[in-house]
Amino acid sequence: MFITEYFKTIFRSVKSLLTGMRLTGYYFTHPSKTLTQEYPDNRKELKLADRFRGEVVMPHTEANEHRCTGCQACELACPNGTIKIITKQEILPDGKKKKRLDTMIYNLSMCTFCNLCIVACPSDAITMSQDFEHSVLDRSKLRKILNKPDSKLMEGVE
Amino acid sequence: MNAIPLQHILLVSTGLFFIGIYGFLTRRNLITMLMSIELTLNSVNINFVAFNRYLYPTKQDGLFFVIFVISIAAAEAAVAIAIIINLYRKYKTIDAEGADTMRF
Amino acid sequence: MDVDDTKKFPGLVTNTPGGGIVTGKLEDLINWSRSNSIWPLIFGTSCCAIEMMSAASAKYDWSRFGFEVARATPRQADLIIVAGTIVYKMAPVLKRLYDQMPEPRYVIAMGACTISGGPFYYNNYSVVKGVDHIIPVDVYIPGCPPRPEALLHAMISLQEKIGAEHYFAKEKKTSLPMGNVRSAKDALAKESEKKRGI
Amino acid sequence: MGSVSLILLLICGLAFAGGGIFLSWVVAKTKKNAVKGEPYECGIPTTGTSWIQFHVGYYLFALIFLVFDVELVFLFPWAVVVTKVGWTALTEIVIFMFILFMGLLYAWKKGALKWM
Amino acid sequence: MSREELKQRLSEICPSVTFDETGEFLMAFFTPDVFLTQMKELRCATDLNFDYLFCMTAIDWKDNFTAVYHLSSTPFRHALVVKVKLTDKENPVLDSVAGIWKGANFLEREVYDLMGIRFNGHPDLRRLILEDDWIGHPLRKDYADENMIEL
Amino acid sequence: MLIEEDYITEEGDFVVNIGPQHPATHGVLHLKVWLDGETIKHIEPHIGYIHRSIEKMSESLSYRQFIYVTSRMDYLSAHINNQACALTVEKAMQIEVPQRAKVIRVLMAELNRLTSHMLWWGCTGLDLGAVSPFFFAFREREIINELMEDTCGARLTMNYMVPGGVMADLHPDFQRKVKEVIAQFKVNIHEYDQLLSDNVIFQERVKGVGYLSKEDAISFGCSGPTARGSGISCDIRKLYPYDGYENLKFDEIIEQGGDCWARYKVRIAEMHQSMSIIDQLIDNIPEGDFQAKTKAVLKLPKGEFYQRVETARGELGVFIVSEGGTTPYRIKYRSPNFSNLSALPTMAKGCKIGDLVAIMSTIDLVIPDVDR
Amino acid sequence: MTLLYSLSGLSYHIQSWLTRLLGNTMAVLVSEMVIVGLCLIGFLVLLSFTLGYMERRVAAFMQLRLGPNRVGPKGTLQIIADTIKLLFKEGLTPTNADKFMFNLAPYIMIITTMLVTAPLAFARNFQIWDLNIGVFYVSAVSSISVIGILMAGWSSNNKYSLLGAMRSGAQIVSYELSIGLSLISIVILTGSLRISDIVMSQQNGWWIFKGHLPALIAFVIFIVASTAEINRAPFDLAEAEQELTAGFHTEYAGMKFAMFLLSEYVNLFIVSALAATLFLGGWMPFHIGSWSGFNHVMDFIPSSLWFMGKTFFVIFIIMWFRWTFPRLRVDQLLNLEWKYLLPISMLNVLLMTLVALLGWHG
Amino acid sequence: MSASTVIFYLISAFILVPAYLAVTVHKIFRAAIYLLFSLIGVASLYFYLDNNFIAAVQVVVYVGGIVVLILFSVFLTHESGKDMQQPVEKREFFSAIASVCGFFLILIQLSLHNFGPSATAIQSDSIQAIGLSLLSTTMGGYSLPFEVVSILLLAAMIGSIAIAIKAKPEDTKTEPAKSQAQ
Ligand code: SF4
Ligand code: SF4
Ligand code: SF4
Repeated sequence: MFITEYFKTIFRSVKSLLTGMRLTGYYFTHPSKTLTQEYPDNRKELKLADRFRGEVVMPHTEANEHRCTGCQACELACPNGTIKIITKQEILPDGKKKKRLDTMIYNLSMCTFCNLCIVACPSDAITMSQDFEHSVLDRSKLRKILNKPDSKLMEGVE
Repeated sequence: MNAIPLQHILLVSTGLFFIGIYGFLTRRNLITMLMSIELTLNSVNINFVAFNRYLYPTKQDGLFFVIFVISIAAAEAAVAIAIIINLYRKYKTIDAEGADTMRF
Repeated sequence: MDVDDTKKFPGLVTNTPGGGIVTGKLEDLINWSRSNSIWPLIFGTSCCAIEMMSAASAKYDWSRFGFEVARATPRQADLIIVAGTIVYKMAPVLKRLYDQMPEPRYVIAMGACTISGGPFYYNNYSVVKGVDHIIPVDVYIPGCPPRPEALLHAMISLQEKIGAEHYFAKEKKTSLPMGNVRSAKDALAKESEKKRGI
Repeated sequence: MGSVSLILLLICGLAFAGGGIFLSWVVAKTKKNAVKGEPYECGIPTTGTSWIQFHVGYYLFALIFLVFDVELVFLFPWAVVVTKVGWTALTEIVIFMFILFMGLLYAWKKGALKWM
Repeated sequence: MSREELKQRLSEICPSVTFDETGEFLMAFFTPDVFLTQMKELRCATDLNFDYLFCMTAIDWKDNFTAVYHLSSTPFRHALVVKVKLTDKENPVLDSVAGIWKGANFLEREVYDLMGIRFNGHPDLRRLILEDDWIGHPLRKDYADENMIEL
Repeated sequence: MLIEEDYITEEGDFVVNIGPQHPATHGVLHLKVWLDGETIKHIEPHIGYIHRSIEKMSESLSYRQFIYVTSRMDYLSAHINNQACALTVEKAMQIEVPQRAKVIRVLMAELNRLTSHMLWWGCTGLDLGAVSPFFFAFREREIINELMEDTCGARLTMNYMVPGGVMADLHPDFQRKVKEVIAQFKVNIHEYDQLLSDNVIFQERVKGVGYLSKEDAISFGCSGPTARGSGISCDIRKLYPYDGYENLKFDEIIEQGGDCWARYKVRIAEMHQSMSIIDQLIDNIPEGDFQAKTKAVLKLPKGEFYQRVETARGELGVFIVSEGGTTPYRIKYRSPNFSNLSALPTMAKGCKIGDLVAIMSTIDLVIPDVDR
Repeated sequence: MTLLYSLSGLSYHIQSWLTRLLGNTMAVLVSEMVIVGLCLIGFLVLLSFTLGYMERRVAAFMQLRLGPNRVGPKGTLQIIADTIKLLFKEGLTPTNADKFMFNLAPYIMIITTMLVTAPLAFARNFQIWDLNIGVFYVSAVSSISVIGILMAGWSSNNKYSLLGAMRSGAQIVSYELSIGLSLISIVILTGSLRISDIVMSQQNGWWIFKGHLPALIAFVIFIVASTAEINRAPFDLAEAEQELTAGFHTEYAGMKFAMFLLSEYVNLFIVSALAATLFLGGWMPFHIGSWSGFNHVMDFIPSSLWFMGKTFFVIFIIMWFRWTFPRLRVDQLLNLEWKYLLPISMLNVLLMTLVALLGWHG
Repeated sequence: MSASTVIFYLISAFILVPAYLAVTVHKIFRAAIYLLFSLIGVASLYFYLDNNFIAAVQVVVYVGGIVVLILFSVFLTHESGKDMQQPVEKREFFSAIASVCGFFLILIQLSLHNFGPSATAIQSDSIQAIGLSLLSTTMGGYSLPFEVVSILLLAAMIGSIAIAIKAKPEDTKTEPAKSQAQ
């Protein structure tokens, strides 16, 4: 019948609407279900995944030593030219000339955090840090030099 | 409230009436002509209300006339616009001059 | 090249959760209101836009700062978050949208693509190498894509930047001229020539 | 109070909107550029005029509304006195409504209630 | 239809067809002149019924352009790669199959846009992806652009 | 001829541009819409506003490098895109992938499919004017994203799958967390029904809207849920199984309706299927290597290689033409969205503007995947 | 709200003082204008602030998040920041727009909403103008706002705007009928259109309880129809973001846009207040039959609080709708009105007449 | 001059000026808006005369109904942003003369006629009275016109729907033809 069908439709629709409202109403009355993590206030507790790829860094020891041999494997592996290795010739104590890292330029603004450089590095000289708060007002600040001034190659790394 | 003489209200309504008439005579667009008619009807309504208010405040007949006039104006506007739309679709114009030459 | 500088957290907002209501001067009031009510234009082109959506989602919830009133029309927006790659075909659109925004307006460049072309810098014929060739950018967020938190961080930096502005002073903010895309491309080519040496 | 309050409200509204817009006009900075005043259409220049001709469907809705609006005008005084007048009022309004409901059914059947 | 049957059947349609069986799919080389009718046959013949054009592209070889059509049939599940060599490197032209597979409309526009192969009989052959005033066809090997920076 | 006559603008037509910056176009699709009142007479999709020349770029990237750009194509199924590339390279070089890596890949792909569908669901709600679904959808999505981050190091564009396996082993917490989130989602997915699927307004909005016939769907080369909503069996995981899908029990969801409602139902059901796949695998991750031994520099043999996978949106094909070098000679991504988009004008013809939004959201377009 | 209540006394004092000073007419004019005007503006602005804040928080809690909580204590100053921001935002007028109409539209919206507040009874004896056609007046004047929307949409010279305006034109006029009819079903019971009479008639029970089924139906229809009338989701087609970006106010910026926002919130308040007045007893306290103790306690709560409480309850329901439901399509929206709500409310009026004539309404 | 008088003249101006603009402006949309203002002015005059009910009716039907209808029809038939064709100057001139003459004629009549003393009684609760006489079936009651109005409205509705829809087949005829061609 048209009329019964008409009212049935109304009834069914109202019911479905009420189901939806019950759900939102439930969450409205249960503020404990809130998921929000208040970011800038939780900076202290904020724990990112260990593997989170935030930025390529070159760890230095306290003696200002790093592990980079300047082999340029990372530069080759990087798909978009983010890393630039500048090497210099260094004369070793035994008189041999050896290629050494001079500067490692890392252009944060271009990095895609693909991890390929880290995988490629034979001497584990670079890793990813968990830092993500990089925003700057000036683009030129994003170009970084990873090796600290006057840092040296760690002993025993070839 | 009654500081306003009836004549003044009638003056306003007369003014409105002739503005309507003027519009009706000068406009060539059917919709604006319809609008002029509405103005004219309104001036009549003002008169009804004013007379009722000033001369027979205990009765409602003036008011009823106004209500009916308004109802009829609504009906009239509806039909008139339907016709205008129809004309427009046929002749792509709602110019009254253009409508003169139309063949029905 | 000072790493520590970028590490410094934009402090004002964190220190006083009230956002610093004390308004000694009118200018403070103005800056306070403007920095706390930044309505972004919905403008996400690709992957970064998803992280932008995440920033709006319940976990990060940028509505806490009053940013949630994302407007679909540039007329009512204060900020464009350029989230995603901008290609030459899109550049005039972005430019037009930026131009159609009423003053004052801000731009956040989100992601490597918008800063420099990022992953699409080399061997690429269609990507604009840095959105700041088209419109002036206020805050850059590197990352591909940046985390939602990084976006919030950038928004806070922007708040701080606005807070330090002098509203009634004459400001010099020039928008780069851009006639048609072709000529812009020529200009860009020259610039990128210069930057090639990374 | 009477109709004076209407004038008051009118002035209120005028003052409020006017004041706000004027103040904003005074203090807000403006900067002109070539495309700022162009209509917004997702960043694409518009094609054709924006003032175009619409479909008859809109008119039909307004029309049916108008008819029922007039009905409403009669219903209000009726509703005020219906308990006083009693059953005659009910019969009169049933006839009245029925006639108009016929109109609605007609429009429904004719497809005038379909949105184009 | 197995690969051998397919080969058999194709040779019937087009005597001049040559095959290449190195790949995962059977590859058939057609010639541009009667290309359209053969494609129609592939689509319409009830035992072939290649109704699903799932990939279409073109390759810029040194001496020719090769248009590649990946076809399969939803009822029979057999697949075929049709290739057409266009030797005119200056002005490659091929018949459009947009009338056979609706999806080809966009695919051909894309190929035209990026590769510069013109499709005869395409209803609306314009650039699809790049701006209308773009110069050149970027997927060609000799494409050069002042904005393309080599790594 | 199958081609519809090209629409010729009549005088007085109302032409509206929707997009490239428009909340409903999910990115930068530009639709030129010819309207009659509110009814759509004709649609012309204009794409290319996010064309990032990925195919050209890939030609100069090595076989290890080119994978990362594909994460940016269909960024919602980044894993699956990466998987497709890895599979192609493996197929060409006949690398045998360890069992563990295969399982990890499938797990990740299905998780990725889940997140993608969740996002789609939220956006569908958003497009149809319900804001809350968006937030509900992001609830589990965020957890899965976190989980991805644990293992892969990134939330969206993971670049986790490499030729020969995966880049890193699973995070120790992975299994536990996956079980948790799946258990939670199994409960919460009913909220999806309460909020949207059963809602009468929503059903009215999608039922019978945007009809795509089976023939048209095939002819346009549609795939994925869009095609399966029209009754076509086209799930690559079933038809051309890869990475061990052949050993898994799951259903290919096919709906005959062809309208938005059918496509909606397909996706919702696919979420259930993905969960069941994850259930089957999560306790049975074999031990072993996560990566096959491969050379540092990959060189594909001369030839043409085509690999298809089922992304969240349909069939992704990677077509590599190799000259034997370290970089592809020509690479072509057959993206599902491209074909699905080309069917949009047919679907939307005669619908209202409001329907257009519903149609677009149920095709679930990712425009960078269309443009590449 | 108690502030408002005491203001009525205050205004009386000032008025008498002015009368002595200026003579009757002028005094009335000046005192009325200045005091009530300022009060009203202040009240409405405060109201829209509250509603704006409330809306965002309600939405947030329904969506598992917190909502604005950083600007001011618990984020209460968020809306104020927004308003000041809008004030300092450039209010541009598109070049090709019909400038006069474009700038006029916000005024029309604001003035209309202002005018509608006249007969609302905010508390016992606190009303701006208790005119004899109360509810009819409200439904009449509020219909002007559709003109404002049409004007805004047309004059913007923007396609989305025009489409949005046309949609809302058809929508608002349609739903006005259902509102009118559900008003009428209550008027049948009260026998008066005067708001104060309507409130008084609910002294011993609110109409939603006393009016049996028809009153309930009328209430539901009123809520649904008024949600549509004020263009709120799920009926916000005029500004359907996903379809028409921002609908009729796409081109409005700065303060002019703020006026639309403000009028939206005030309209929300007005319809809720009307619903509270008609169905929930306005400022009448909640009484239960013969529990005099309970009734006394209830009487103790100020009437303005009752009124506001009820109004905010209705507002909450309307917000609840907004954050739960998807948006209807245009034709469905009109179907709902013409094929469901209108016939049902016509029937409902007859039903109500029966109830009234049989004397069931006590 | 009391405030009341001032208000009256303001209202008069608010009626007449927009009315004049409504019949003279060049843009049809604007004309409709001016008409709207004039009608609102008339409504406020009714308010001023304490005929609230009539005023509300005026607003409901004229402002909320007829003007909206006119606006829609403007959208329907016109490129509403364009200027309308202007009347011939000669005709404008003569119409003006005729109107002004008529106006003065009536002015003279008005000033000559004495309407007698204005009654001062205030109408009591007019809406009740209106309702009662609307429903009364006795002499002087309006129940018959009331029912007749419903029939009139029905007729108007059916008539205008029929007229407005009539042209549609012609419009849509091209569509099926097109689809057949495919
Ligand atoms: S993470 Fe990737 S993009 Fe960044 S420097 Fe390393 S290889 Fe290059
Ligand atoms: S970082 Fe590693 S790969 Fe790069 S140059 Fe240094 S040692 Fe070589
Ligand atoms: S920066 Fe990375 S994530 Fe962002 S748009 Fe570019 S490629 Fe996508």
